[in-house]
Amino acid sequence: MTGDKLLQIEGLTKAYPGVVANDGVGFSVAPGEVHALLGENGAGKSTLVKMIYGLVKPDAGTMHLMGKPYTPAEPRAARASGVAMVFQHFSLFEALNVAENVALGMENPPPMGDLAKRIREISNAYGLPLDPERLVGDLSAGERQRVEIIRCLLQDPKLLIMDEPTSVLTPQEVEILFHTLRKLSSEGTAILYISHKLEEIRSLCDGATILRGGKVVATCTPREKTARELAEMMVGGEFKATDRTQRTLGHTIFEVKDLDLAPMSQFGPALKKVTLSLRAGEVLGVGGVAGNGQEELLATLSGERVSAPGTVLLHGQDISDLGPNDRRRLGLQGAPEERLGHAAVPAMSLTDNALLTGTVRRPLTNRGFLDMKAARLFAEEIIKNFDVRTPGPHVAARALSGGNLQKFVIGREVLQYPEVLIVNQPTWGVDAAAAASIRQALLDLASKGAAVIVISQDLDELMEIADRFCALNEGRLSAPRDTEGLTLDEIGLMLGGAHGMQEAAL
Amino acid sequence: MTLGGIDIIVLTATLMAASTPVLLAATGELIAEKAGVLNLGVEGMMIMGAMAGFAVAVTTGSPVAGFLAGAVAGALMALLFAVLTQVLLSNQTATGLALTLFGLGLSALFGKGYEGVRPPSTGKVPFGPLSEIPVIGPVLFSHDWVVYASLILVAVTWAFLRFTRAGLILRAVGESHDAAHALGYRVIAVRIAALAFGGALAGLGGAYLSLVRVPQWTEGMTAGAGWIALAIVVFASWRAERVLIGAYLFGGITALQLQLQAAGYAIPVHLLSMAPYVITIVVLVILSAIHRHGAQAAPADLGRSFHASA
Amino acid sequence: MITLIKRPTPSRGWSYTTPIIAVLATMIAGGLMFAALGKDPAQAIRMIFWDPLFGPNAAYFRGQLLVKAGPLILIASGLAVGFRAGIWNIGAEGQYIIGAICGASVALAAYPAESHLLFPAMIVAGALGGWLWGMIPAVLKVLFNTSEILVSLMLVYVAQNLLAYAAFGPLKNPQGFGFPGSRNLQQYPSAHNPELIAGTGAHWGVLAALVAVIGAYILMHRHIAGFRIRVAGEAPRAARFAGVVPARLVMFCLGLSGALAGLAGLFEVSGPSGQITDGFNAGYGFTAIIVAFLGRLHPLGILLAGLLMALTYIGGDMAQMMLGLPGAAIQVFQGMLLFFLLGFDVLTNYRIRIGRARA
Amino acid sequence: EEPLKVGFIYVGPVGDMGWSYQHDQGRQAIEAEYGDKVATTFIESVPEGPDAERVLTQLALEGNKLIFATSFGYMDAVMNVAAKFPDVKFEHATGYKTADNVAVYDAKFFQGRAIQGTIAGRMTKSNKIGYIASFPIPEVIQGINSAYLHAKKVNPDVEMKVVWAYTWFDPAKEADAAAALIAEGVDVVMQHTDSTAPQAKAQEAGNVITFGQASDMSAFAPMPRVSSTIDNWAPYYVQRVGAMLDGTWGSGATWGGIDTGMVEIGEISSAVPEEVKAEALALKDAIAAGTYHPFTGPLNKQDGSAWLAEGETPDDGALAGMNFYVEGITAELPK
Ligand SMILES: Nc1ncnc2c1ncn2[C@@H]1O[C@H](COP(=O)(O)OP(=O)(O)OP(=O)(O)O)[C@@H](O)[C@H]1O
Ligand SMILES: Nc1ncnc2c1ncn2[C@@H]1O[C@H](COP(=O)(O)OP(=O)(O)OP(=O)(O)O)[C@@H](O)[C@H]1O
Ligand SMILES: [Mg+2]
Ligand SMILES: [Mg+2]
Repeated sequence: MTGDKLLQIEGLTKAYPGVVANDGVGFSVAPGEVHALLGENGAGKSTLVKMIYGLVKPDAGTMHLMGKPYTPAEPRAARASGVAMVFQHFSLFEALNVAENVALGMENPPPMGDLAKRIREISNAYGLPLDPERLVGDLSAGERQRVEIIRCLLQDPKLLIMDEPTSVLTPQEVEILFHTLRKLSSEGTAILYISHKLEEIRSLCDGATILRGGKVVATCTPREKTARELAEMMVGGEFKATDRTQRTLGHTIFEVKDLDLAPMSQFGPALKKVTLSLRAGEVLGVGGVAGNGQEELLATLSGERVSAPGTVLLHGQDISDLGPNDRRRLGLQGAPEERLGHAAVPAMSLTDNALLTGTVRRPLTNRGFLDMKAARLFAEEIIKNFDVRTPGPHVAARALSGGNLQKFVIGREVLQYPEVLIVNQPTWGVDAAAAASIRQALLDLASKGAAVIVISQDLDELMEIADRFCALNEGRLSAPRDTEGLTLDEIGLMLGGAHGMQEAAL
Repeated sequence: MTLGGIDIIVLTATLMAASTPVLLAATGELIAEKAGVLNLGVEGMMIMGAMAGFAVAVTTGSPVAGFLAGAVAGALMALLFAVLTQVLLSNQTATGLALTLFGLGLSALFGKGYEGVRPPSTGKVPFGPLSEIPVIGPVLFSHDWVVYASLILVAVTWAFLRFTRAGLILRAVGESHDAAHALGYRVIAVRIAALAFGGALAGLGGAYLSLVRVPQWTEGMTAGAGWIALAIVVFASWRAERVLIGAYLFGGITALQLQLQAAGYAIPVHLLSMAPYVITIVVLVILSAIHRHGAQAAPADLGRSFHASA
Repeated sequence: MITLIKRPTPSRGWSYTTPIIAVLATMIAGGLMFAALGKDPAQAIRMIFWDPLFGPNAAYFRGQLLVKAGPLILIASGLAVGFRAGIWNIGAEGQYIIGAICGASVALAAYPAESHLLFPAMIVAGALGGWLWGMIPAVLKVLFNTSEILVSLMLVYVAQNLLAYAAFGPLKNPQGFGFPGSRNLQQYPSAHNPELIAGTGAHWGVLAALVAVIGAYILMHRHIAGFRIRVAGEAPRAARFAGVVPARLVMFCLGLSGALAGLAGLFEVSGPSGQITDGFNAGYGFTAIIVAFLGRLHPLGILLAGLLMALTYIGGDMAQMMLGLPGAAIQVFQGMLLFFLLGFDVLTNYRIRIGRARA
Repeated sequence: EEPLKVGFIYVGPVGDMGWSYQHDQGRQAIEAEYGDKVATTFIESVPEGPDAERVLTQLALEGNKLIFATSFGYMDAVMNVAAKFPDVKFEHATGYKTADNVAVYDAKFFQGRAIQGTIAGRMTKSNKIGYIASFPIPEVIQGINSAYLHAKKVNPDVEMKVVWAYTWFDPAKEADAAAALIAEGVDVVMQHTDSTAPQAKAQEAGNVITFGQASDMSAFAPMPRVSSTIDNWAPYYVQRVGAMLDGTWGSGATWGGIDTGMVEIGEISSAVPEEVKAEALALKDAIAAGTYHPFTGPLNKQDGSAWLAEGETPDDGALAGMNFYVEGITAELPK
């Protein structure tokens, strides 16, 4: 009966100390099928696909590929069998160029010259144009994604695994990607697709396997379910959507005027004449593709970088030259996009991570000396109020799943009751339930009178919670528009097109 | 050809021989660092190479056997470092320093009895009439084979890193061990191999010191050459061709300061002796100022331990 | 097959027991080496580890232990702060030299005036000298992004040349018959850093080392400043987010470690060493790096590591003298000790699993 | 009966083939001479600082009754420890501080340099003599002056080129220094550093002669090493231990030369013409007999000021602190 299946998995089990990541998982994928793996953060999706790709060795269970037993000892073996994988992190080398990155993912790459030519050909054929000579460090997130995909396509894979490929892409880029994937599947390539974006799954996938706590809890055809139903299958209970109660807007409390800023790094964009103003109780959404100045904007507003006098004003006071802690003291806080290593210290405990930004507005220190007990209580408070799933505040931040750490980070800032909160990609890689609770927390904060700026690539998210919307493109911020009644076409115009759209259209 | 009383041709010829040990060691360290491992034990590997090379050359009467032994001794030291840092995941900085201490001690212990002995001489390459050509002859055709071998090694290293797949994998491992691991490359194996190669070159450099440059064996004879090799790798911003420039520049300034003294220049001796180090700093500042992102030339995962969590 | 599994948090139990295991392993491996050299291993080990502490002349050696460990601990305490922040000062040897030169210069300029203010002035000069020497790599790093590792290392050699210059030139003892070396500060009461309690070996430098350990402990583990330093080492971007200004951090860490190294140099030149000579620096600055790592960059660990290092030096000399062990064998022995300490540390952070099921 | 315990402390490793090696030869001579009546111990590579004081104390505490401290930098440490152990006798090499239980000893290496200078002056064809100097201390300056004066005496055209290496022992640097001098056209390289690296460089260069320093360096004979000045501490050590054994040890200052055997002239090799060899040996005999002093007036200092009048010789005290070049040397003495 395995005859018509491309990949057949039975009883796959993998345990880590203290957690069974995969517990007797079984499912199958047919040639040309786009199959979704769904589940909350930590459900075991990545572990499962890593076993298929030969990166992690299963403790028990069997796999068959095209009817033959399949036990890849390492990714090379998987690639040789026709399995390719697109990782979300950890598989590109910034200091190497596109061709080199592609060559590293291939078994027998042709000489560099030929390879460059083939990259050009294939990437154009699939509408994903790429310059093989460019350094990956210079590329936008979407372009990096293309490198990963091209790397797989060059090997004519029979099974393509994609682990959260769209979390860094703009809607336009997602369209392009889907176009490519549909083309591939029509050519007979099976695709195993992991994503937290349920609407995407519904539009793309033919079948889905839903994991919870490492076990398969359901299989379904996504097109036949609503996103809400899918979410409820994942969490195994009722799914609560965000509640956007009417808020009253107060005075303007935060202003940015003609902010210009040189690039932060070799590869980064400059900010040009960024202007915005924000009223108490308001949520401002900043859309746009990551890499267009989002990080720079957050760094400048939160005080990591200082700007020219008179460019950043809080309550009319010029705070342009104040550092992050001075700004926190005045009520302005931020939460950067990158959880591990920026918003939180991976190797430190949650208590320590609570101290990271909490000492200014919370009595966690006494004349500079740490009050570890107070810090622990603060961490526990965050864990409790924001439903962070972890054994306790002594656990290192890196041991938390992405969604839980994100809840911790947002909770840490929210529980300091800022007057202005700026967050960048607050639900990046976070499962639907956790994302909803994070959005709810931001709305609740605004309803208490704080002004919130949400920088996000996820337009649905912005439409869901923002009062006004503006787009950040190549370091320029568009004029804000009320979200009510804003159409996707109008947003597209504001975004000024996705990167490479024009090229892609060729 | 003299300039201000300094014979440039002799200076050039001298600095080529004088720089060879450091050039070899720095090239080896470059490979190790390109793979993401910072081995501060170059001094320890060099001196073991110097001792083993000397002992074997004296015992067998063959300098070639000596150089081989030097390379093997250096590689063995590097493997000791590899076991500690790659398998047991110890801190690279501390392990490197310990390796230096260990190598200095061990070489002194094993080297007892070889003091005051003369090694067999390593012949010059017979270029015949070529070495008689004015200017070019003494500079290009008057050296022993190790000098040429070291130049070829630099060229090979350069080409290896730039054009070969193995070189690409090595660089990839140094840039991001997680990504390399995710693609199925054996990070630890690549690093161990790179370390062993680096150790072999450091040992070869040490053997050159005791067999050709000095030539004699005495304990502690490397006298800081390993540290200079480490400095040159940074100086060269991890590029093979610049390692050559760095090593020759440093060797040149060192030789020049002694020639200036010999020529009777009334420059305070201490100023001259500190010149190589001060100039290294100055050049480094200039390089960094030109490329403000000079630090990014370092392999991104340099000095980080890799542990596959799966 | 042996697999390492990372522990979620380092094991406390192992972090206390691995040093003991490492010392035992060194005794076994070192004993084998001593036996191979034809010496009685048990006797050699006893001489290295036991006699300096409890042997016939232990009273004297215990004091010397402090003399030897003092500068190592003082320097390592400063270095560890920087290492924690990811700032690699490996030029403490140079800062130590410059601190000694500056401190001694103040004394020699004042000679032969006696004043209670002289020694404090020397302390300030010594710290300032080391600080300045540490600020060179700091400023270059901040302005030009040059590698502090390389610059601080190169500056060691520059400092050594300056030391030679001082010993043969301006600081040469005018009553020294043309011989190199400065006046002996031990014979200049106002400038002398004496034993505070006779026979204990403890001088101001030892006291300073103790203060540095306590200070470093409070800074790194009790104060927000140290917390931020640790964050900077773990995750530089998170540190900036927490309000750390990288340039200031670089200046602070290199300045602090430089100042402490300079102080160590000053206490040494005005105390146990007595004079500026060409060979005045005995590698304390480099050994301190090892001590810092052996102590796991923790102030209390550094205290113990410094004493352990000092013990192997003193005991090593003893074994050399009594058993005729070559000096090199002692160096090898120290190297082994370091390797074992570093290698066994894996048990603190990883669980070892032997053999594994494979479906 | 308990053997007399004698301790040695060396600044370098005994395997340095130079300074510390020669002192250890002396120690072995004591053992050979007195057998069971003495027991010697040594500690090598002791830095000149607080470690020296500790090691000296350690030696005294372990019952050594006579302790040889073999480097100048141990001077103050010796004085400190000697004050604490009045019944232990100390012998300090190359220092100048004495006490009831501290004697000092040194060798007149400049006597050997006179012989080297004579051979060099006769044999140089380029009339350029190179000198690798270690540190600008009296002992080294005496050597440069003595070598220069005697070369000049037999060859008025000689020039002296000096390179200061600021090290007693750094083979690579010494090799570079020799190469630099040879590049300057010298065909005689003298060294006051301890490694054989300059010998090897000279050999490579061909027609350059050298002299062994501290030890005989006979491995490089007959060319380039044509002779040597050997530090031979054995006679002195044997004599001092003998004095301890028969209870006649007394403090004092010994500055031995060719006469006492402390300075030994290594065999003059076949590369040196017979008549030059004879001249050199005659000079050696005259110095040994005390009929000739290498520094005999009239001599001026480098700046032209008078130093020694016609026929005048300096007393040992004045010589011991020599800090100037004699007239004719063009190089500048580091300040
Ligand atoms: N290397 C590892 N060591 C220990 N535990 C691990 C490891 N990798 C994963 N886990 C644990 O296994 C479980 C499943 O993780 P997995 O990465 O498969 O989840 P996921 O479904 O991909 O989550 P996400 O939606 O966040 O990507 C989690 O509890 C996780 O903490
Ligand atoms: N050694 C470990 N111990 C404990 N938890 C771990 C360990 N390694 C990984 N984890 C946790 O397992 C979870 C999944 O890890 P993984 O590396 O698969 O990241 P991921 O978020 O699933 O990646 P992706 O976003 O590509 O799906 C994360 O929450 C991570 O914190
Ligand atoms: Mg995952
Ligand atoms: Mg994830």
